[in-house]
Amino acid sequence: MTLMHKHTLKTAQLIAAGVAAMLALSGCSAGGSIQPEAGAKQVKGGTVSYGHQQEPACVFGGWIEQAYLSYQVLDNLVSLDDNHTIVPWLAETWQASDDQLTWTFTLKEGVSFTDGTPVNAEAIAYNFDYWAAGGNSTAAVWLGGYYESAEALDELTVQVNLAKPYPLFAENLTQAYFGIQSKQALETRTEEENCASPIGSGAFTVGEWNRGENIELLRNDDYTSPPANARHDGAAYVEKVDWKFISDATTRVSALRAGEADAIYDVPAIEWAGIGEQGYDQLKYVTPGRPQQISFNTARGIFTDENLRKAFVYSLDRESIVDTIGKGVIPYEGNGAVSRTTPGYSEKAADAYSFDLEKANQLLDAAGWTERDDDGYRVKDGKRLDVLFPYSGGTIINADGASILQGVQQQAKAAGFNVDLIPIPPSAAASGKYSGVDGYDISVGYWTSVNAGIQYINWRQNLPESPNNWNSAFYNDPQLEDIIVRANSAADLDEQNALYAEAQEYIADRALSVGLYDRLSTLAVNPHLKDVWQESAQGGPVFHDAYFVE
Amino acid sequence: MTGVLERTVAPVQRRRRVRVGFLASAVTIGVFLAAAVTPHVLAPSDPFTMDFTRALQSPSLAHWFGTDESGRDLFSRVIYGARESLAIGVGAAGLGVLVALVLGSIAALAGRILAGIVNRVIEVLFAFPTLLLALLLVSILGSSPLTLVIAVGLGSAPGYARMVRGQILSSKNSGYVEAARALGHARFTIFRRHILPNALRPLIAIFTMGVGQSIVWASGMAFIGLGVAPPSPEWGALLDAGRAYITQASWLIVLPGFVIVVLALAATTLGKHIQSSLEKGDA
Amino acid sequence: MTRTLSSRPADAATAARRPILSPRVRRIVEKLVAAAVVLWGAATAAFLAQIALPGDRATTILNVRSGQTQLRTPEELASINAEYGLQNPILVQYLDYVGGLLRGDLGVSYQQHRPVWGIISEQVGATLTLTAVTLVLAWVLMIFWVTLTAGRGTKIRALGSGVDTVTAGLPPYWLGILLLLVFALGLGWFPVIGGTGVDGIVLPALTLAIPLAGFMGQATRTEFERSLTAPFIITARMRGMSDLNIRLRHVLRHAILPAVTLSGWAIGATISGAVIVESLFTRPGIGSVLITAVDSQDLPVVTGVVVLVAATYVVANLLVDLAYTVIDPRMRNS
Amino acid sequence: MMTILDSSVLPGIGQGPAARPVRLSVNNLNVGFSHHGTVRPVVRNVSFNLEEGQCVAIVGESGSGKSVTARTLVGLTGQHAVVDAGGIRLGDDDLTALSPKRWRSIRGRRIGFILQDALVSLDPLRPVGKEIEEALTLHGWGDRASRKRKVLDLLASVGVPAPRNRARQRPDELSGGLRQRALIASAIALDPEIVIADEPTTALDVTVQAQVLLLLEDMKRRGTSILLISHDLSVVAHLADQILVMSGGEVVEQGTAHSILTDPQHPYTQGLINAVPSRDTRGSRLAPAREVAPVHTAAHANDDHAGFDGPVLEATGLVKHFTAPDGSRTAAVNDVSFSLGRGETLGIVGESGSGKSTTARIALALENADAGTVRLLGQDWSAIPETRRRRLRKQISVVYQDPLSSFDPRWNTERILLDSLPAGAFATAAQRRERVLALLAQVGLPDSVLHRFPLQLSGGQRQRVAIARALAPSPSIVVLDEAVSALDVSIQAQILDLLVDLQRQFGLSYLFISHDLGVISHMSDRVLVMKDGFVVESGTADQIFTAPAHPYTKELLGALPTLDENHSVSVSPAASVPPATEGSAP
Repeated sequence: MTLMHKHTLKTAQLIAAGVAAMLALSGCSAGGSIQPEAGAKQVKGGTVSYGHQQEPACVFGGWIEQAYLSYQVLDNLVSLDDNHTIVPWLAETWQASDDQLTWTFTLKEGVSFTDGTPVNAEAIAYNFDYWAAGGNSTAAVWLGGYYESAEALDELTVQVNLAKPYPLFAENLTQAYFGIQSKQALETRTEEENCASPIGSGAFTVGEWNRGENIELLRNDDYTSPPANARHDGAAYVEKVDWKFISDATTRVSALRAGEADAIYDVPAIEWAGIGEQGYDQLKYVTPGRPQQISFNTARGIFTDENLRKAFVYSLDRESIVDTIGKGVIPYEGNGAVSRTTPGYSEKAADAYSFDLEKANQLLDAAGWTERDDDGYRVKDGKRLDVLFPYSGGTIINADGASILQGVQQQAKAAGFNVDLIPIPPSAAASGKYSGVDGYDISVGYWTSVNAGIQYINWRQNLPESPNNWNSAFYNDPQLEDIIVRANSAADLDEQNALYAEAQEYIADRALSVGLYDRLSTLAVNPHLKDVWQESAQGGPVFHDAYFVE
Repeated sequence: MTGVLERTVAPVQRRRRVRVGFLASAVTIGVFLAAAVTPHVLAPSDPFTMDFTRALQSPSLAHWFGTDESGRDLFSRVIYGARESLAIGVGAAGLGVLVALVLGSIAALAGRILAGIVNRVIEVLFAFPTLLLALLLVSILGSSPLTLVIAVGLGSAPGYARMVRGQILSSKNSGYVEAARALGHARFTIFRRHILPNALRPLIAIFTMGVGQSIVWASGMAFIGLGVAPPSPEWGALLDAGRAYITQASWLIVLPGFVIVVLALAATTLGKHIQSSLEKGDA
Repeated sequence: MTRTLSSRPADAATAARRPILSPRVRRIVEKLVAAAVVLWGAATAAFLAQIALPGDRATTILNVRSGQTQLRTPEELASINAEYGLQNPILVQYLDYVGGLLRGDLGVSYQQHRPVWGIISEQVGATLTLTAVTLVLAWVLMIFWVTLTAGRGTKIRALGSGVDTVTAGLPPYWLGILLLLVFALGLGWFPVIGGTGVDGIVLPALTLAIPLAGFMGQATRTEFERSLTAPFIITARMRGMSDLNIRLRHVLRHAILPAVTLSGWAIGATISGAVIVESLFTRPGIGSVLITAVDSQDLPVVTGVVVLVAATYVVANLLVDLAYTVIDPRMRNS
Repeated sequence: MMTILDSSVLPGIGQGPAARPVRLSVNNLNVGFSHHGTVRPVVRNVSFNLEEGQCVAIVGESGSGKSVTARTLVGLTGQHAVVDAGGIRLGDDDLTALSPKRWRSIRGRRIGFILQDALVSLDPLRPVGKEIEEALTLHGWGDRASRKRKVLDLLASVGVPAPRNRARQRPDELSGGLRQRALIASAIALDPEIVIADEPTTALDVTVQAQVLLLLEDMKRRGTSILLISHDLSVVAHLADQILVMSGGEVVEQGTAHSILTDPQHPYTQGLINAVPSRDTRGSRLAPAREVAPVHTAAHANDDHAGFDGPVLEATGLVKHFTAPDGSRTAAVNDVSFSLGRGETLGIVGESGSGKSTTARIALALENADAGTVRLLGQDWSAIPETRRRRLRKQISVVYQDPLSSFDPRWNTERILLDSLPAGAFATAAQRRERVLALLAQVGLPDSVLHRFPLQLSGGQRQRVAIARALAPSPSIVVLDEAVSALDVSIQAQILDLLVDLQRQFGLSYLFISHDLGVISHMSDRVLVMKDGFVVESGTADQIFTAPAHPYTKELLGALPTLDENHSVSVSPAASVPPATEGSAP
């Protein structure tokens, strides 16, 4: 035995050493002076090679990966700036009626889509209907229950009619799900064409799409409609963005180091520090909205009992797990409803629970889960304390996330929970196999949003007449819904935030959902490429202002 | 004087070397089996307990294979992983051989029509991408060792099936079968006494080699996300988990992979030895 | 008493009753039919397997389009069900599908909204190139190594076959990672992102070629050493032929048949093999297409790929048969 | 005894025509194979001279070291060989110290080499023309065009008709005779002064063998020196001037062909000569007498059919067709009839493809005839279903040419024999075992072989076990299909003797199939001569061998080499220059 160990070990270490040496080599080659010397001047044009992670089937759609992509091609009515204020984009001005039910947007003049047709009120109105009809599934969800109709008052004025007051309406429109497309294109072109290369008025147009490899974004030379928070007017500086799809995180980082990519998306925590030391610019955006959180199935199974939910939460030292795996890059998030960057975020809700194994055990004993089996799992009248915990690996939960969940599993074990951690293959996940009330005891996931209004989507009751499958806790509580609806409709910002906070604390008190970590959108950029920034609605990269220096 | 003679092929006298290789591989397999049966004896620590203070330590005397992102001792995980990995390997190879035996013998012995059908089935199995088979199975059964066993087993079955068919046919047309017929033995007796055993013997070798290959395959599946669910220390899962750290902690993937290679090598060598000794006919 | 027969002309002895179809034609027809059966079988298997997938297909389509994993309301699903006829009974769907196949129509992707033919023809190039390069590399490596080490002194032979065994047992992805670490990340000789560039294909091809070479080496070596002892080889030596000449001119041809078979198998198995290197070296290709399609239950694409793979397999086999008769003409009539 | 190694007094000097120049002289050659340090000698003290236009033959059984000797002379003994010689001289060149390069320049150019059956000795994948041309190319003979021409000339010179077509065909497409000629052509392409022929006629049909021997004789007449290696004295008898008899690596006797054949000194040589079966040896023993095993007639009780006195096996009008790969159907057996009486031996002789083995398989009901019937002990045999046949099967058993393949490799002798005992014939295990031991005794094998596996037995022992197995069910008839063809002549002699003894003891009837007229004439009471599926002639052995009626029979007999070195084989004009049709594959 030992003999063989030594052997394996030696050879293994040899290999490891060899590899290490190679890496050292690479370190030097990439680690040198990548910084441009001071006062390096801007060069015209050029192609940005950008390494993104996942490749959507279509450019425009309800998936955040699509939002990031379509943002380059489509303009929205309004944009969100760093101070979280709504600024003009295609719409110069906008206002809501006093009853908050009708919104009018006045458009910039002389803007036209890249197919030559004008960006006019008619087109805007058409887009609203298009989204609501499912043209963008996520936009449809945002509009659901509020949107009634949109009409062109004149060439440049469009009026949107809502069913309920919706102060956050404009704010929500800053998400790329609400990118404006050419009416003509939507009407006349095939679904395939609109999928592969939507026609907007954006800074870039879709060039060639080599599926599985990259998608070319070509500069729109006649670009006249950058958002107010853009850093310059007119067409983008760079001629082209080579939007590569590199699913493997390490490969992305290596590509950046090897100079094969000027910028990459989603830097794994383990690489973050090193990248920084090597002098790459690092952008980090904590997406507002629902953080990576776990919500309990309150309709079926053990977690219908509030005390067991609490026991589970107390058994976790979420902060230490996240800090270790997250290497201090991924921020711990205690709040289960919204992330720290969301307006109306409640610290109180975030701090509601901290690691307390004592309490966890007390609660469990009290609940009658007194015995333990040989593996240390709690048992009650012959039934083991099993927790069904499926998660969609790869897509919603990345590698770091998976490690964190394993941490959760380990810590919950100490309290006697047997957490059955099941990575769901994408097809099964998408099929909703694990999304039903029998699908899980705990579900994990995030939902980016520009404001706490997300709670309306996640916590509105799931009723036969108005189903809401996004209520992942299966928690039907008119009281909670009422708080959220009032918040959504509150005209005054402070009042609104207060109500949102109340909702978060309501959720925390009942341990319906607790946070794990904030979802990040990170970028690493070669310093020779300047002025790449992350838009504030969802943290996608913006290349309109980007330029190279040498 | 030999020197002046042009060298030609030596009479085959590999025996002693084979013995050496055989011994080495047998010992290796033995060690892995031991690990599978009594991991707690061999593993320095528990494969699941996390120690965040010890995350991502490179190989050292304390941690021969280093530690992973959660501070788990990789060597212990490899040891504990042996059980599941070997089980998968054995199971898959077993299933493959079993299916192959059924298909192969029908294809070789049945009437023209039935044999024809079965041959087509084998062809289709061949033509059907193993990857897809695995993907679908995982979607249906979820990712578990069993899924891997079925996927890899069925994937390797057609290849074995052809071998079995060949074996049975050659045995069916062999002199000793004719001799048995001449002695007036009944068809089934002949099948039971001669054809089947003679077809089965090479399967022992095929199976042994198959175990190694299956483990390699299975871990490959894990690598494209079809593996056993973490935190299981199954080797494929280890590789998959290590992938995220190849630049910062290459040992997480290099060492488990190396272990797989060693096992595969041992299994193949063992299988080859069995094969050659079978060909030599010493029962 | 002696009884004799006047010997008859030989042709009388051979009562030549020729069958209707000439055997060559018959063999070809049989092959074609078999090929068709394989294609049909594979396609059907793929279709049924996907019908057996858990969950509702319409829901999946919708969720994949929005990156969600929720259950959906009938209202949401209605349009999709209508669009793709998912509410029809399975049999109808199957017949539609097979009908399409016969018309050479593989259908339209649920996710990309474009004909499956387009998707495949766009991606197959990369995969086939990879396969081709892999095969060439594997053959070069294998022939070089076997000719060098087979049938030499005991030690060299042990080394030779040892290397075969080790390489044959290398997990491709693991090998790939080592290659990537050392030659792309470390030495920077090759790009990290393989892409479809020329320099980008070396590492992926090597990753697949090395184990394949090992496999073929194992098979070839045995035959090689057997042939080396064959009488006709001795005859050649007696003619004064040099050892290297003999190995290359005579022995090799006798030894490579098993390797040819393996190559055929390798072509068929590319898809499964390629996907690993595709994801590792971020190459486009059928493998990735297949995975994405299965993940999104994009049935037309999946079945389309299966048909493609099956076709490749069939063609590969025909090529192998052809190669056989070229290498060993005796096989023409058998 | 024959170990005077001063080449000057070597036999051959002063004999035959005036002394001719010595082309090759081998002086005190020793060869051994080293295996893990220890050297195992395989050739000891071999010395001889080969003169221009002379033929020296080395005769011996397998393992006698004759082939090793031959290969040493071209430096292809193998890397584990240790060669030590007083001297090997080719003309003026010393062959004991040559670089590989020099060796290659000698092989093919100065020493030609002919191996047995061209089917395996020529590259089966290449046209014979290419093979012959290769010999020329290797030694840089002429240019491409002239080489092509030379190839055709060579083929013509060895009596290959239509060389242009033949050159394009592969060995398997040529008849045995033609391909062997092609092989010879490739060996003499560069007109070497010496040709070494190692078993050049083994595995060839007797008529083909005759053609090859004539060819060699012709070469010899034209001045080529020939070193002929063979296990068969009768083959070398008329061609050799000198004969070396080798056994166990030693030259046991050496001298002129005449002295060796007419007045052998060494008992081994005598044994070898006596062992050759022929018409004259009928009834006499071939091998030095060995103690005959106690007879177990009781065990061989066969009462159930003892009363029956008709022909034990009777075949009438057998026809069997086979479908060739190209779809055509050929009759392998055509209207064959025969009958076999109790205690009688019926020999079926014919060359490969004559249908004799198929006839045997039909007789055994292992093959179903397309037409005709076989009756066994007066009962339906071929007509009835297998299930009903089984009851009768114990009456007729078989011994094959290659016993190894007819044994299940997993079974040892004991299991093989136990398995062959008729079911239910013996009540207890003890009885069964006793019977097995009895069978071993009958075939003259020690009990020690019981636990050996086929691979661990010698060729002779295997054939004895095969015979024991055939005897186990106490059959009335034993079919012997080329049963002794694969054996060395001395072993063959023992087995033939054994068969004769057993026949006497048990009144067995033999259906004896062989291509070897010698063996047939030694064994048979009556003979069937087959060609192309037909019985061309049948009658008593004496009639067939003394007064053959059919031309083909005559041709066979003429082609049969005998120990009488004056009688050189004759080849019917039909065979010497084969008909054009013979070349093309069926």
